[in-house]
This record gives sequence, structure tokens and C-alpha cells, in this order.
Amino acid sequence: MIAEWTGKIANFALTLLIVTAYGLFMTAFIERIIAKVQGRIGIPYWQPVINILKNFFKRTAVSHGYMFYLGPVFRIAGGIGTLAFIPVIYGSETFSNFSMAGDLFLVIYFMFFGQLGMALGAGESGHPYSAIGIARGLSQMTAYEVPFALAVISIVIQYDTLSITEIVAAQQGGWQNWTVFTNWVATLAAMLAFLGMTGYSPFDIFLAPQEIPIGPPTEFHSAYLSFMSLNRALFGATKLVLFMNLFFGGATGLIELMIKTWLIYMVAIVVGVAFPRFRVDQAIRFFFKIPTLIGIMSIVYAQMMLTS
Amino acid sequence: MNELTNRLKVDFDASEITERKPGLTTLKVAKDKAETLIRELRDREGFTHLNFMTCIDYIEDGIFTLVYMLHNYEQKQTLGIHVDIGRDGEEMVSIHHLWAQAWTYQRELREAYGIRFPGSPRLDEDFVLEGWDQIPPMRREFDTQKFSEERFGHREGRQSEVPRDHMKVTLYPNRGGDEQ
Amino acid sequence: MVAAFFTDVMLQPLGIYVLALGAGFLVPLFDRAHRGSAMLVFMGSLAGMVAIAALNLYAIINGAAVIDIETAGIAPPFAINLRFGLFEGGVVLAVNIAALLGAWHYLPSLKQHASALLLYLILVMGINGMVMTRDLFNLFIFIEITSIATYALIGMERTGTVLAAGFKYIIATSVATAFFLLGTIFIYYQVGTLNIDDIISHGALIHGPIGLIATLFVLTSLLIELKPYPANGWGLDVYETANSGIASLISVGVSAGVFFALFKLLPLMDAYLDSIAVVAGATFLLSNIIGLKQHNAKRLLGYSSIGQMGLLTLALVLLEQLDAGAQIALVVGGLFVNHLLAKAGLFWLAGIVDRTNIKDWASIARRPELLILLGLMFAALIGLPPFPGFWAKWELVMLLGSADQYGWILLVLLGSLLEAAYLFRWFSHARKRDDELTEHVCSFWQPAPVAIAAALLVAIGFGMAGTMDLDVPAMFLPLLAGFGLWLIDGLPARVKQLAMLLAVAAGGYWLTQELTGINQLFSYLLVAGGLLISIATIYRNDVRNGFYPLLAVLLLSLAALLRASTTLEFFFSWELMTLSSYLLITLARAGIKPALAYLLFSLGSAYFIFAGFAAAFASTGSILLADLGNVSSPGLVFSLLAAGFVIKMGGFGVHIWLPDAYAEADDDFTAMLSAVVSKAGIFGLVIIAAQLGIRSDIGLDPAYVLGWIGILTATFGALMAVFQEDIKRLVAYSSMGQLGYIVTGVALMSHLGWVSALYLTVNHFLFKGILFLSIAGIVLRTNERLMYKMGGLIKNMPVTFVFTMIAIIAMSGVPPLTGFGGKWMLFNALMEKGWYWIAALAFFSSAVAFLYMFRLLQTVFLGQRKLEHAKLREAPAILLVPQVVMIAAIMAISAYPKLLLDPLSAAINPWIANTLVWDGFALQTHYGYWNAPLIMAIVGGVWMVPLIILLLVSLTMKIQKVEQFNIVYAAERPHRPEDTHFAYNFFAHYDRAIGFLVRPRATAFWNAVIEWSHTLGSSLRVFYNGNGQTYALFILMYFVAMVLFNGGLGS
Amino acid sequence: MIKSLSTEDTLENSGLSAEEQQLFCNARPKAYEPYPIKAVEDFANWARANSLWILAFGTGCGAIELRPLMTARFDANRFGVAGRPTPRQSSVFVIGGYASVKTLKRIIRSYEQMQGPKFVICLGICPVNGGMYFDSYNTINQFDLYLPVDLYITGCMPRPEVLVAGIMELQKKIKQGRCDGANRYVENFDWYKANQKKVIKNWDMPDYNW
Repeated sequence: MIAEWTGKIANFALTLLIVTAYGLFMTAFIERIIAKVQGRIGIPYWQPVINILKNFFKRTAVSHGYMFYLGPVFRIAGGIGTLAFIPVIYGSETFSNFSMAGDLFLVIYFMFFGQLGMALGAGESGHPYSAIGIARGLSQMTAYEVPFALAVISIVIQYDTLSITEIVAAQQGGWQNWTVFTNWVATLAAMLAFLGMTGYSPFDIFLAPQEIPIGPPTEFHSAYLSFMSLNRALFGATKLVLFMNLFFGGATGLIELMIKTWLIYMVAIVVGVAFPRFRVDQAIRFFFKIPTLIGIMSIVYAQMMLTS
Repeated sequence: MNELTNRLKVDFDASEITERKPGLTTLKVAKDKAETLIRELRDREGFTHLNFMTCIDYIEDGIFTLVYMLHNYEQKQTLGIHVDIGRDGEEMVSIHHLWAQAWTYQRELREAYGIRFPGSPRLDEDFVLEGWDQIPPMRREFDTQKFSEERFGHREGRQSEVPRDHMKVTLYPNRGGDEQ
Repeated sequence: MVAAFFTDVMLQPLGIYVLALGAGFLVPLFDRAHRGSAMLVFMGSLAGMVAIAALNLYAIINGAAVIDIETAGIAPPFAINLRFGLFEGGVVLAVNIAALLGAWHYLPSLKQHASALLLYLILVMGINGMVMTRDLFNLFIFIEITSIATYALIGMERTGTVLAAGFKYIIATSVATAFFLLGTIFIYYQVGTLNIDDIISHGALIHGPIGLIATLFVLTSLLIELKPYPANGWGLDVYETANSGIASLISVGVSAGVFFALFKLLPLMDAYLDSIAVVAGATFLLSNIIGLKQHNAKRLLGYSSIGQMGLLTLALVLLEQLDAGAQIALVVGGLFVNHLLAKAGLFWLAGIVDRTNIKDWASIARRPELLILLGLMFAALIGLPPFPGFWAKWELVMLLGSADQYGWILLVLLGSLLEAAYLFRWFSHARKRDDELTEHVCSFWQPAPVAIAAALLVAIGFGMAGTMDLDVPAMFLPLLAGFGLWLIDGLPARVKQLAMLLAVAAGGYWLTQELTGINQLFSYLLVAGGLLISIATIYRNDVRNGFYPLLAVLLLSLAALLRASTTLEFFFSWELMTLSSYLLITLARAGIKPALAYLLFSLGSAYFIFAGFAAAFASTGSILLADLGNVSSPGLVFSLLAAGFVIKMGGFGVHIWLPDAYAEADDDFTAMLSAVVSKAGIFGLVIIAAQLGIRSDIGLDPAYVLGWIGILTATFGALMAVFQEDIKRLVAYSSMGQLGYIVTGVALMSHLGWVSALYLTVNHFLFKGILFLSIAGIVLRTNERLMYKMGGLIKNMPVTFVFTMIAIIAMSGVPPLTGFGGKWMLFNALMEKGWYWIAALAFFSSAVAFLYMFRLLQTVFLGQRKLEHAKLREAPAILLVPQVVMIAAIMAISAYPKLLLDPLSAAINPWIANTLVWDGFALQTHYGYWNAPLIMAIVGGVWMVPLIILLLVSLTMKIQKVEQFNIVYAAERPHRPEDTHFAYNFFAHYDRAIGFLVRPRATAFWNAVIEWSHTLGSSLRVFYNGNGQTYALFILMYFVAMVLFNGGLGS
Repeated sequence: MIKSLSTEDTLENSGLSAEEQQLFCNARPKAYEPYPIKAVEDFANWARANSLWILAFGTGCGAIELRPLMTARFDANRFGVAGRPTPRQSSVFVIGGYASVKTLKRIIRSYEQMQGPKFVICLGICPVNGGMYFDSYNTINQFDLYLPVDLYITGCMPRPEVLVAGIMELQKKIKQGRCDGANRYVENFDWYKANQKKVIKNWDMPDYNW
């Protein structure tokens, strides 16, 4: 019993390490791609790691209170926990994590854990920009949750299960079984929601580097910031894994995982470099129009699939 | 333009009407008629834009000359109104009710020259010089170099040249001694 | 000889006349000698009448024969023929008691003239005569006697308006009696007798146009005397202007006499029952609509009086049509006594307070005894328990229901609601403390007649309860406890609190100890939970007059509600709960206005439930709750009952009472309202769902509609909460939203759906209790409710912050706390049922909920603290104690939900087969699985590891604890906390994007309803132009209309 | 770890009203020692040198020279240089030429809000000796009187190439562990403060802007 759980924890630690490293690497990789587009060389591949280390090596810090201190802890706990509930590689015992604890619904709700804790930490800093950033981020979140929820319901109807492992299992046996091909409507809605979820342009108003210096994390620095940067890489990669599992057939190996997630990420990047930023109310209205409509269609589509 | 200036001469006793260059005319008017004149120009003559307000310190004559630069977009004419006021604590009528942005200029003039514009908003707030404790620095009796050295110090080893002399020596050595 | 006379005459009903006439003869004599002795004679004779009536009635009840009297040995009409039976005795006794008490009240005015005493006696005698006489002509005589005596009494007060009103009165009654006389003549012409019994037995002889005209003359005359709409302007003028003593006697005495006359003659009117019902129903409804517009206290009482007489007549006629037999006595008698005592009491109160405009009644705001009397009278008039009106209305509606007379039920309930609206608006005015008004001064004994009337009402109500199929001790325990606590209300606060807690604990235990299943679950929630939250009320130690008794009534009535086995018991406790919570809300500073809205919506909800029960009774003939499932039209019953419960829970569209009531109630009581009282609605919903939704094939439709209502409530509750500035309003809207999920869960009608609904109910109790108690602490310390005026309180109230945060996480549905389980099960149940759209909306609304949850924490606890809040202390420990218990419960359930799910499932199993599948610690559904202990462990782990790392890294750093202004502020420094704290209009951008969804449409709709009904009221008043001739014309036209309506002369 | 204050560690904050004093932290800044293990310190310095986050606060005419640094032509990203809009997260403060008294006050506030180790680069001649503004009534002449400077890049105005060279020089200095401006500031805190207060007459901030 103890050995079994120790093994599971060790396996998860390994997954965590790989996914975090991959997330960091991909951050740099994308940065370099953007740099190439702009005719620059861009940051070194290890730059995100150096940044995190540098912040850990800061020698002074301030604290605004215990919630401020715990904010980054909540944040990264949210990231790690989310990963813990997602099976990363299909059919692999090592990479299945703790997905036996809960299903897709758990993952979706647990994503809020870190955001809520972080928001509270940022709130205690007393900085108005933090509060403004969070207010914007939360509002935008409610908007992109709508098409995402509709898409999720659609695939739950389609696969008749909430278990991520079973959803991935149902997509095995060739690319034609992937959700993106069997239920492209839901995938479209979800990918539009994904744009909002990643927080890239045009949906990056809640970070808004120019208007409200980087929004919620304005007051965070030193080790706090390291935690948050780590989480950004980890959580970003986790979301990619989730989307890959739900819509793109999952992965049976690390290479497949990396290629697929990279491609999914590129969607956000391509849109991001091509479009300017929305104001928050514009972003909300956007999500409530076309993406929501597509999401509604996706449920109808799934129901039609069932009856036919 | 001449027509206008002639009328101003009659109606407001405007003097020293000078066309500095095409499109730029200046005239001088007495302090008590200035506000009426400016209002007239704004409301009747189409000088709807206040380019700027500034002040010239004629310490020798004991006066400040306030300059109101107005612009007429339709005729593409700029008109400078010169108003002389005394240097020693004399007040001037505020024109912030004509152009809301005028209060900024007036605040700056108060800070730099010590001219007061009663009624102008936020007149006594610091503009650039926070916590200024000397006489207004743009008055010509204020010795900036002395003040700078006293307050900000002087880095040893620094040499200051008079630009004209320095250029003669470094740039035009052959023409040294030429008085012209 | 004297003794013989005494027993033979004086103790017989005839003694009433002897007494009246004798005293009438003696009073002037004594008056000459000594005014005081005349009073003595006067009061003595009235008391004697009461005594005679009481003694004879007692004898008859004990089996004595009905007394028939023919005076002077000559047959009527030349002598007086009287009958004193059960009904007559009851009415006579009631009227005489009212007359006696009225005389007591009226005495100061009566004293002025000896002749007034005389007239009063004659008037009373006339009424007695109207009741007892069995002779048509005698009836005419008595009607004339009462009319003239009334007119003369009205005229005692010699002001212009009074005289004018009296003149109109005498014209109208003269016309009416003229009709009566004509009718009598025609009847005599056809039947040849004037004895009512003979006429009735020879009813067939009344025929043809003459018969029609004859009966219609009599009928119209009696109806006119009962002041039907619209031919009643003359009566209203009298009510408005006459002295309250005489107005009360007209309202209850004269009307009672006429009403009884109508009752006697009703066998003659078989053909016209429908038209009488229409007339009476219209009068009841329209009078109450017009009453909405009225601000003159006595005229308003007049409208109410006319309305009540309309209701009485309606009840009589309808039940006569239904052949209800013995129940007629119960219904009509109950309504009659109720109206008699309450209305008379109100007229007397109006005389005591002597304020014309009901807005000026604020002068009694500081006179609790007058307020209590006023409230009791109003409650009696509306028909709230335990007054006779309640039982009577219950029987009436049940009987109507069993005869499928739903239109009449609607009319009765609508009229009652309207009456409640204006009466309790009046009460609100009286409750409003206005320092500018001079306080009312009256002697201690002045309200005594009113108090006696109130006591009689309660006693009769209690007596009537005995006749019903009811667990009387259990039902009356809340009232008894409340009364007991009220008696010790003058003691120090601590004693009262302790007594209240003990009473609720003991009473609650006694009431709920034998419950099982769902009721038992709810008893833990409502009684134990209510007790837990009432511990928090100790944080205040001010006087709080009335708070503790009412709280005990509320909590015990909730316990009694759970215990109810019949619909009657359920409804009784439900109404008691409504009334006590209404009064509790009015105790708060600004609670009066929202309390009125709360009461009206609650009554509306109660009436839906009432109608539903009536429909169920109609179908099954049983009032057992357990028989609800056998109804033949489950859809209708379910819809009516569900509508009632949803209103009570603040469902979408009918929620507008909720935020105001929650926001303005006392802070600790808001916690009670939200955490406990709202659960009563859920309980009701679960009960009817269990009885109706499952047992009978209700069809999906009502449940599906209910599901949508629930989810729309959740969505819009959440959206509206987002835009609130007032912390209590925010949480109030949140409460509404959370209840929406529960409604949807119940509507699912599946095992998982119900488990999720009950789970969410428990969860809602826990987190809303914590939230509102935290808010009570915050409001106590800051004295603010607007969130943007707070901020940074985490420094002062760290414990409150942590509790609030845990409550909010539990509410939000973020794992690992309890909320997630509820959301997960609900989502699974929705998917299993195929309600995908509702599932999507549930998802959306729970995302929106994050907005207001964060706002609450951010703007109150985080951000910048105001300077004046720097020295605030933590909330008092007694407020935190219940929160600690609830936090512990949240944590326990979060880590091991089986603790809660097993009992929930067990309670539901009798209704729906268990579908919960446990795999070790994991709960499995068709779609997914949920292993709560494992999730808790993982979350704990992933939270602890970074924390330890951060603590270790912190060792290498110098971390400085800084103050609130040490923030990066674009290189500037903040100057005031107020302009650095981002809190006001927090979600302005959200408002810009989708704010159009939450513009107050429901409020606008209900305002429009109010507007319409007021406009209707004022347009219906058009007939009252104050002109006596017009009024007389109306009476004539009324007769013509009656004739035409009943077939005219041609038939 | 988070420490509570003892009285001798506190500053007077006399520029603040009594009401405001409770709103600002009044602790003295503290110097920090290098890590006890040299290898760790060297590694930390390497990381610091390769992740220079410049505070996005353009303080004078030289701020315009910072913009091209990020463009394709100079691409300072290569050296780990990035802009950061909040001083809490920045490690390098580039003083872009002349500093007026009004700006100096903001510079001091922002500098004190940066977390150590932190570095100051002075761009252009004006911070050195006043440059062409040597006799201005409103521009300071010697920047190092007010804040510790780690690197000067002179010229009027130095081009971005020079700035890049300066950054590389700074990196070298950091790796050698010679950039201890933050500690110097703490150690000579009273001297710096006196100098600052000599020119900033309306001192309405706390003495140390945590």
C-alpha cells in the first residue's frame, strides 16, 4: 500500500518535472519564434530558467501580509494539482498521475483554485492595479467559460463519460477518431475559448503591461515571482495537455505529446501576433457571440450524433 | 489683418502693431483692456486657439511683458498680444474662463515669475519645482549658477567653457583673434 | 315573585328586551339624579344582556331546547316572535359582547347625553331583535329601529360632515327598508303569513313576477344594508366620519344583524344564490382593491369591513350551494366572530389613536401595547393563525376546492392578499419611528376593550383548533413559547437569550424527536442549525424588545412544520413562520418597508400553497400530507405548490422582496433568514417532489419548468450579486442564486439530483451561516454596509477573513471543499437527465459567482484599509463560535463526504432507489467518479510542498513586513486609502458588456403591478362622489340591476 | 524570514503627518551578506547577470535610447535583458541622462522599491557632472550623491551600441561580485538621505520607500 502510493508520488514528481521543463522550454521556444518573426534572435533557451533562478536568488523581499505570502503558494498548488488530476500520456501507468481521484469536472473546477488564491494574495498587496487586473481577468474568465463549458458538455454527450482517460481511449485508433475530426464544432468552440484561457493577445487585457503594470502580479517579486513564473509554464503546459486529451486524441508518447501541444499552442501564438488587444467588455461580448453560438451548435451536433 | 488691427487700435488703444512675418502680428495693449480684447478676438474674430502664454522679464524697465499668442484657423493668422505689468507683485486678470487650459500656463507663470492670477484654479500648487524655497527662478535677478553650485554642488575636474571662445579655439583655430 | 320574574323573564332571551327597555326607562331617571348611577345602570344592563345570552347559549349547547317566544300571547305580526337557537345565541352573544366592550370604549362620548345611552341600548336591542325575530314584519321593525337609532347616534356629534354622512345613511337605509317593507307586503300577499318559518315552508307559493319582485325587494334591501359595491358610498361616509364607537357598532353589530337576517331568509333565495355570490364576491374583491388607495384610517376600516361582510356573505352563499351543512357554522361562524371582534377592536383603536391619516399612526410606534393590539387585529383579519379567521378560511377554501370552485378560491385569496397589502402597509406606518410626530398619549385602561377582544379572538381561535383534525399541543407550542418569552421580555438581555435558547432547544427536541427520513434531516438543519445560529444572537446585549420571543416562535414553528402530518398543520406552521419572520424583519431599523414586501410575497406564496392543498383535498378528500401523492391532477397540484415554495425561496422573477428583506433585517437575523428560514421552502419542495413528483406520473413538464426556473434563478441571482455595493445585498442575491441550484436539483426527480440538492442545502446552510455571521461581525465593527467604505480588514479581523474565505471556497465549488461535491453531483445528474442547456447555464452561473465572491473578499478584507478602521477589533467571540462549528462541519464533509451522503441517500431511498455507487472512497456515477478523501489529500500535498519550499527560500532572504501604503504606485505615493482602494463599481466593464441583462425588470414589473392596482382602485372609487341623492339613485339602480340580472319581469 | 521591528531599527519618517505614519513602513533597510558558499554566490551572480530586468521608467532624454535596445537591430533580449513595468520585479535602473529634482524624488522612491541585489546604470554625462545643465536651477549635478551607481556610460547622448556595451560590462561586474550598490546604499544610508533631503525640499514620503 505504502509502496504503491510512494511509487505514484514518485511517478507524479517525474511527470511534474517533465511537464514543467517542457513548459519552460516551450515558453522560450515560442519567444524565439516571435523574435524570428520580428527579425531578432531572441532569448536563449534557458532564459526562463535563469529568470526563475534569479528571482530565487533575490536577497530582499517585502510581504504585505499572510495572504500575500500564501498567494503564490496557492497559485502553484493550483497548477500542480491540475496536472495531478490529468492523465498525461495514454496507456502509461507512469504518466497517469492521480487521475483516479476525479474526472474532467474536477480538473475544470480545480483550475480556479490557484486563480482564487492568487487573486486573494494580490488583493492583500493593497495595490489598486492588482484588483483591477483581477476584476478584468475574472470577468473575461466567465465569458470564455461559456463556449468551453458548451464544448465540454458536447464531448461528454459524445463519449458518454467525464473520465479523461476514457475520452482519450475513445479517440485511439487513428487520427480520424480524434475529437477534432469527429466533433469539429465542439473543438472549434473550445479552441476559441482556449484563446481567452491562455491570456495572449487579443485577450491579454487583464495583464495589460502598459496600462496597469502587469496587473495582478504587480507587487509580487523575488521567490513569489519565481513560483508564479514556474506556475505559468506548468499551468500553460497542463492546459495544453488537457486540450490535447479532450480534442486531439491524447498522446501515447512524449514526442507525440510535445508535437501536439506545441501545435495547439501555436494557435494561440498565431492569433496573438496577428491581432491587437480587446478591451474587456469587447472580449466578453466576443465570447458571448460567435463562440457561444458555436458551442450551442456543438451540443446540437453531439445530440444528432447520438440519435443517428 | 490690417482692417482688424486698425479697428483694435481705435477700440482698444492697441499700439506697437507690428507684422513680424506673414501671418504673425503682435500688438501691445493696456492691462485693463487686455481681457476684453482677448475675449473679443476669441468670440468675434475667430481667434479660437490659445497657442501659449508666456512672459518676458524686462528687468531694466521694471516690467514683465505677458504674451498671449492667439491663432485664427480660418485666416491662418497668429496674433500676439503683449501686456505690460509691473514686476513687483502686480496681478493679472486670469483667462482660464476663456480657455480652460490657460490655468496650466498661469500656474507655471506664478511658479517661474511670481505673477499672480486671482481666481485661476490650483494656482499655488507646485508645477515643476516641488518644494521651491527661493525667489522665482525665471526672474532675472535670480542667479542660477550660484544656486546650482550651492545646492547641487560641483564635480571636481569639470571645466566649463564659454561656447563662443571654446569654438574659436577648437573648431576655427585659424581665425583666432578675428574680432568680426 | 321577584325571583320567579327573574328566572322566567329576565334569564330568558326576552330578558334582553326587558333589560334594554327597562334600562332605557331608568337611565334618564337616574341621570337626573346622578350621572354616575345612570352609567352604572347602562353598563349593567349591557352586561346583563351578555350574561343572558351566554347563559341561554350555554344551556342550548348542553342540550336544552331551542327557545321560541311569542310575546303577549298574540300571534305575530302584532306581537314579537323570537327564537333563540344555537346560531341566534352565538350571534347575539357575540354582538352583545361587542356592544358591551364598545360601550366601554364609547363611554366618554356617551356620557355627554343621557339620550345617547338610551339610543345605544335601543340600537343593541334592535340588533338583537333582528337576530332573534322569526317574523318578517318584526324584522322590518327592528331594521327600522336600528336604522333610526344609528342615525340618531351618528347625529349626536354635531359636525357638518357627520351630519351629512348621517343624512345619507338615513336616506339609504330608508330606501332599503322601504324595499323590505314592499317585499314583505308582496310576500304576505302571496303566502298569507309573515312568520318566516311558515314562509319558508310555503316557499312554493312565492311565484311569478310578484314573487320575484317580492323576494328581490327583500334580498336587495338586505344586501343594500350590507353595503355592496358600488352602492355603499353612504356607508363608507358614516364609517369615516362617525365616532369610532358607533362606527364599530355599525360595522359589526348592525351588519351582523342584517347578515343574520339574510341567513334566515336564505332558504327563500335559492334562485338567487348565484347573484348573491357575485355581488358578495365583487364587493369583497373590489373593496379591497379600492382600499389600496385609501389613507384615511376609518374609511379604510370601512372598506375592510364591507369587504369582510362580502366575504361572509360569499362564504354563506357558496357553502349553502354546496350543502356544506355543519361546516357552514364553522366557516361562517369563524369568519363572523373574527370579523366582529377584530373589526370592532380596530375601530376602537382608531378611536383611541385618533389619527385620520394612516401615515400619522407612527405616533404609536413607541407604544408597544397598542402596536401589538393593532398587529393582532390585522393578523386576525387577514386570517393568519391562530385566529378564527384562519380556520374558517382553511375550511372555506378546502370546501371550495372539493367543489372545484377554483375561481372563487382565486377571488378569496386575491382579496385576502389585497387586504393584507393595505392593512400591513398601515401597520408599517404605525411601526415607523418618526421623531417629529408627537407620541400618542392614552390612559392605561383605554385599550382594554381592544385587548379583551384580542384575547377573545385568540381564545376562540384556540377553541376552533380543537375542532379541527390537528395536533394542537404541537402546533400551539411555538405560540406558547413565544408568549412565555414575551412575558419575561422586560428582563436583562442575557436572561432572555438563555431562556430563548432553552425554550427552542427543549421545544425543538420535543417537536422533532420522533421524525424520520427527510424530515429528520431537515430537523437537524432547521432546529439544530437554527439553534446554532441563534447562539450568535448573544453578540448583542441590547434590549431588542420582541426579538427573542419572535425568534422562538419562528424556530419552533419551523420544527412544527417538519412535524406536520397534514396539510393543515403544515399550512398553520407555515403561516406562523411567515408572520413571525415578518415581524422579526420589522424589528430592524430600516426593515419595515422591505418587511412589507416580504410579507406580501410570503402571503402570495402561502396562498399558492393553500390553493395547491385545496386542489389536493379536492382530489383525495384527505388532508394528510402522505396522501398528496394520490391526487388525480398531480400537475396542477405540483405546479401550485411548487410556485408557492419557489416564491418563498426568491425564485427568478419573484425575487424582488429578497435582497431588501435580507439586507435590512438585523444582521444576525439575516443569517437566520438565509441559512435556516429559506430551507423551509426547500423542505416543502422536497416534500411535494417526494409525494407528487415521484409517486404519480406527473409528466416531465412541470419538473422541467421548475428546473429552468431554478437555473435562471441561479444565473440571475449570481449576475445581480455581481453589481451590488451593499455587502448584505450581495450575499442576499448570492443566496438567491445558490437556492436556484437546489431547486434545479430537486426538479431533476432523480436520486442523484435529490442527493445533490440536499447536499447543496446542507452546504448552503453552512457557508451562508458563516457568511452572514461574518458580515454581522463586520457591520458591528465598521458600522458600514457599503463595501467600498471598507477594505483591508484582514489586518484587524484575520479570523473572520479566514472563515469567510473558507465559506466562499465552499460556496464556489472549488475543490477540495464541499461546494465541489454538490456541483459535481448536480452536473452529473443534469447530464444523466439530458438537461444539457441547464447544465451549461449552471456552469456559467457558477463561473459568474466567482466575480462576486472575489469582490466580497477583495473590497472588504483586502486592499486599502480606511484610517478610521485602523483600531477595529476582531468580531466578538460569540459570533465566531457558531462559525467554528460550521467550519468544522465543512472540513469534515469535504474530507469525507460519505458522512453526509449516506444519511442523505438513506432519507431519499424510500422514494427513489439508490443510484450512488461507492468504489472505496470514490463515488461513481454513469459519467464520472469523485474520490473526495484522495482529492483532499492531493490538494493538501500540493499545497504544503510549495509552502515548505517558500518557507525555506524565505530563510535566505530578508523579508520586510510592510504597511498598506508601501505599494508600487507609478513612482508616486498614495495619498488616501479611499482613492487607492479599488472597490466602487468593481465590475464596471462587466456591466458595460452584459449589464443590460440585469436591469431591474422584475422590480419594474412588480412596480407596474402596484401601479395598476392603485389605478384600478382609484378608478373604482369613481362612484363615491359624496352626494346623497346619487347614492340613493345607485340603490335604486342596484335593485333594477338585480331584477334584470335575475331574469327581469318577463320570467 | 519575516521579522518584527525593534525600535532602533526604525526611521523617523518626519516628512509624514502623524496620521500617515501608520500607513508606511518605518523600518531601516538592511544589508545582506553574500551566500556563505562561494559556489552558490557565483552561480547566483551568473544568474543575476544573465537576467537583467530594466525598470521601464524613462527618467530623462536618454530614455529614448532604451527603446531601440529591444528592436531587431540591437535585440537586448539576447543578453537576458527585458523591460519590467514594476520596480518590485526589476533589477536594473537606467538613469536616462539629466535628472530634475522632481524626477529625482521619483527615482529614489522607485529605487528603494526594487529588491536587492539591484543595479544602477547612469547614461550620459548629465548624471556625472551636470553636463550642459550644470547651471540649471532644477537639475542635479552629481547623481552619485543621491543613489549608489554601479556603472556610468558617458556621452551626450550615448548611442544604443554603447548602452549594449555598458550592459555587458555590467554583467561582467556582476559576475565578479563587484556590484554591491544596494549594500552601499544601506551602509551609507544616512549620508545618502541627507544629500537627498538637501535638494528635495518637499519630502512627503517615508524616509525609506519599502
